[in-house]
Amino acid sequence: MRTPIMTTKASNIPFLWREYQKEIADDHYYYVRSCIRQNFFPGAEQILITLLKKDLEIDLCVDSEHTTCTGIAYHVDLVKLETTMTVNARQFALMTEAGYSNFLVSCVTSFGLYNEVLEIWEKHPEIEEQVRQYLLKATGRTFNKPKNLVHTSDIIYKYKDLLADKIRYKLINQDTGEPLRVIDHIGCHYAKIFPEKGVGGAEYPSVLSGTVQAFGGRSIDYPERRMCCGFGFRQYFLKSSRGYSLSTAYKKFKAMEPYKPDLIVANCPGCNYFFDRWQYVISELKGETFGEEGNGIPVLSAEELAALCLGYDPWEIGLHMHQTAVEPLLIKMGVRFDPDEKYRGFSGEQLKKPKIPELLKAY
Amino acid sequence: MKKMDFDCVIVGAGPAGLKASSMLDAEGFTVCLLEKEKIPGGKLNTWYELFPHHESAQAIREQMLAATASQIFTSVTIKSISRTDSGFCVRDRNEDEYCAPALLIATGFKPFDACQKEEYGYGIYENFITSVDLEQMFREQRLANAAGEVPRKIAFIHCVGSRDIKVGSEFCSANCCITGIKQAIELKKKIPHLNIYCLYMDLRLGGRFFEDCYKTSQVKHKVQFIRGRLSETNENPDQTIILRYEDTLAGKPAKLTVDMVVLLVGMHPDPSILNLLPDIDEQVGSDGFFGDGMIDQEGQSMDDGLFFAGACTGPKSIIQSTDEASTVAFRVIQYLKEKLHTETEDQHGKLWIRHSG
Amino acid sequence: MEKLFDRLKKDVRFQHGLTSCINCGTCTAICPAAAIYDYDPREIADQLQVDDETILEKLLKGDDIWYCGQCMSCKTRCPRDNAPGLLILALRNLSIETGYYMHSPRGRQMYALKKLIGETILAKGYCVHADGVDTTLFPELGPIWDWVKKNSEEVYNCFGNSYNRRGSGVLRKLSDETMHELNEIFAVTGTTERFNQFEEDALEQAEKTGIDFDESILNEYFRKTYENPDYDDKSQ
Amino acid sequence: MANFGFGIQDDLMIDHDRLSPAYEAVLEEVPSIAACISCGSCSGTCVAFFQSGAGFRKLVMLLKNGSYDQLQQALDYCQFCGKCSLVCPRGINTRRAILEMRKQFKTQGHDIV
Repeated sequence: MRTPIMTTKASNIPFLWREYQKEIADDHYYYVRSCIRQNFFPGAEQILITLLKKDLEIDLCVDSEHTTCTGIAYHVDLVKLETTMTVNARQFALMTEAGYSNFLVSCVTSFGLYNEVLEIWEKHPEIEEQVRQYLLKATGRTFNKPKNLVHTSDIIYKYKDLLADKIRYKLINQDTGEPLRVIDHIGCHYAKIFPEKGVGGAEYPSVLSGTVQAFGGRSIDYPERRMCCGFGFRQYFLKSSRGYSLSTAYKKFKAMEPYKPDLIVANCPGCNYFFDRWQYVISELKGETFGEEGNGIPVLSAEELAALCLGYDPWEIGLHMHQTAVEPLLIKMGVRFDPDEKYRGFSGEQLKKPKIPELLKAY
Repeated sequence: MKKMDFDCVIVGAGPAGLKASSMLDAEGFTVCLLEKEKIPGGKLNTWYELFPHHESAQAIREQMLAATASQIFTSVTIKSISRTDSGFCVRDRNEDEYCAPALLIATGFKPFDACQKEEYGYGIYENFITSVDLEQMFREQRLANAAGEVPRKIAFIHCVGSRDIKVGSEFCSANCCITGIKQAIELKKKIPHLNIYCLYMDLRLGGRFFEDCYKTSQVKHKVQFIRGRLSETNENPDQTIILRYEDTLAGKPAKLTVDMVVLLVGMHPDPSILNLLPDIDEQVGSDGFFGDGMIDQEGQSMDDGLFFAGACTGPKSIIQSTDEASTVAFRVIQYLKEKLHTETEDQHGKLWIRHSG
Repeated sequence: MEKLFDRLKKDVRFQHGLTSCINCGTCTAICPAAAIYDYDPREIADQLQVDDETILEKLLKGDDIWYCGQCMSCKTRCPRDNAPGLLILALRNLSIETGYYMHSPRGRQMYALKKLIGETILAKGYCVHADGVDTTLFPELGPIWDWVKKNSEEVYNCFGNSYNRRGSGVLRKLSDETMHELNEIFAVTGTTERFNQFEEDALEQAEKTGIDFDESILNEYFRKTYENPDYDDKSQ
Repeated sequence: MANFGFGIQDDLMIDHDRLSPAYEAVLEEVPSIAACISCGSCSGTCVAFFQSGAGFRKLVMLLKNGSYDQLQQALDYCQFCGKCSLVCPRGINTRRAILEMRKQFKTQGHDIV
């Protein structure tokens, strides 16, 4: 009683979350890499820098001394919360020292974790103070909190129309003229923890579907859309429970199969990895493939998608490191590529081709 | 632009407003009802049959309208409400003024807009309707899914927009459980082979005869009750809907595929009148409904001419609304008597004489 | 000794994770773990609503808390703003602190995770590094990974030319100062001590069950806990 | 087929689309079981609960969900003392229902789905 309705929580909730837009700074970002992405999709990691610096002319600080955010270790309970917070504080310190206040994160687990840490500090200033003490003691550094925390898929979403004007290949099937059917998968920690940190909230985030549509594709809704890719942190890392990861992803593949997707786009490095690799495992275990003619469904990250549409060479983006071949997609989109260049090394040497899986097609 | 004077202005010609007006009429007061819709009757116009006895909503509406002699103004959009020396002046869009010493707010509730519960799919997938939509289907005698077919399997979802911090309403709407059961029985009567499921957290059937309704729906109509709150839905390629919930009795996640989903939408406060009222801070609870929901101890209520009745003071059934309206009408009568009359005594006892002028 | 519940209540993740549970099951409905294991996040939240030391101790010693996959889908759905996923983090933390994690075969897998991820962080500064993962441990990495591993210099240097060297490309080597700072943070905030605890507890367990144990990552005890936590369960 | 050391696991999700013929059959004979509100009065009073782990309300649930294995195990412990009948607030003829459940599994065999 005595509290007018205007101050209840109702007023903080956007009427339709899917129309919600978050704050994404225009320029001047400090960039932190993803552990998983740089191992398995290093091309995506690197091409983002080119995209931002060259195509969007954004000022980006690429620091060589930041570390992991400890996200995986945190979610498998290896490191204590205090450790995670202090390591994150160190990243913020590096950002501060470099003169930046906008923090650009490549990994969705990191993105969720930074948001969580900032939320804890917001609610408990005494914890923030304690972390400042830890950091000072361990490294002698101090930090400012970032003004704007953004995921790489956010920034591509923000400039999707600008990029769409420049793209060379649209998400359109060159043979039929039809838009490509695209499954978007949002990493769980992008908006499920904090809906207000994601474009479009937690239920219908538009960060990928909006970009896909801007590039000419058709975004597909399917059952199990919001289901986790199945990473499960410790569930995946331990072989004994890896069936959890595989089974969860399998459910998603079975649910999307009737919609005949041409492409899966994910914004989280882990999800990209799992959708790519589990298709191989399922083909070996069950003799099942989900694309046409023994192909899998190609899996791209937002960075890879943008770069591919802009006309960057698929191998420069590192698409040859996918286990599920991207060639069917390249052909549909009419992307010009040289199959002979696929396995060329840094020195220019033609490397011996990788082994071909039993069933899943390779090129 | 004209100015009209009454003893009491009632905002809202729904069950509560109509009931109060008929009581004030009977006492000889002049009353006007201001209704924003084209016709009076309020939410009665949106119902087909009422719980728990399946009475015709239209018949009840006719009776209530027949019982009042008050002047009813329809299609009124209120622009402002001001407190004056002699009471209140309500001004509408046409600059007409309705003035009276007493103002009774009976604006009712607003059904929760189910679009806001995005994970449920209303407004996104076609085979979703709300309990309000279903009543309309009953009235129009058109029971069909999006493809125009008679449904074979329907699920009722309880607590949509109720007891849910995610949409800013933590209260129980109190009437959705029984609404769902009433509608399930009606559906089953009209489509005998229909399979009906109710997904509930706990059933809140506090009203008289509600439990009878519940048991009848179970035993006679074979409505299946599944304990578990809907978590999310997805659409299959054939436009059927997959429901995801936990069977909380079994302690396991569960799924169910249906042709059609009925969302039992909660009763939310209607904030449209709120900004117009003087001194609102004193009158609104944290749930957005008017009043404080406390027991009005005798002699404690400090009536100042502004009264509230019906579902605008919290979720209520029609009976509860009209009961409250009667009580409040009695208070309005007392207030008006004190304000407008002088007490005198003759050989028969006390008498109230109206001031002249 | 301080009550377990009082210790749990100090964890900010417990404070943020539980207001009050109405047992609606929206969390379990979409929990990937509940669909695969005999696991129910609703029950975890419900059990923590009562301040019961016995129940809590059972949770800390049991298998249930180790099934969660930390997707946090439960947080999105809860109509009371609880987050069972956060409660799990608080419970696992307390289970480790009290040593109760060693009662559960799944809890005992912490050692394998320390070997796989913890040591990678302290050696490389990342949670995962190509040098530490191969298709023996992770067969799903597939033939493409064998190819990457075989040609790692040639492959990774295409992306920033600083593979295992100083620079700003992918998989760059971090400076000694950075690694020193990271180690200091781990020491100051208590994770180094926790890592040592994992080693000591594992050694004790290995001795108890007569399994070979040494410093190397692929020792027999590691392999067993990594591949099947129930290796010593006769009923299996 | 390859061996990865792990595989695709069964989904433990309850599928309420799957019919339970045994439930339909019992319901036919004892219509009052539809009135069960899972209040648990029966379980509270059940003399066999600590052996079977299931009171009458759970038997109904297992029957409805088609968890027949678990149901049969629990049914074996019933001593037909009839206490559940006495306490049921909805007046369900629980003994009849349990007898009928047992009969269903004898006549229909174990693997009805």
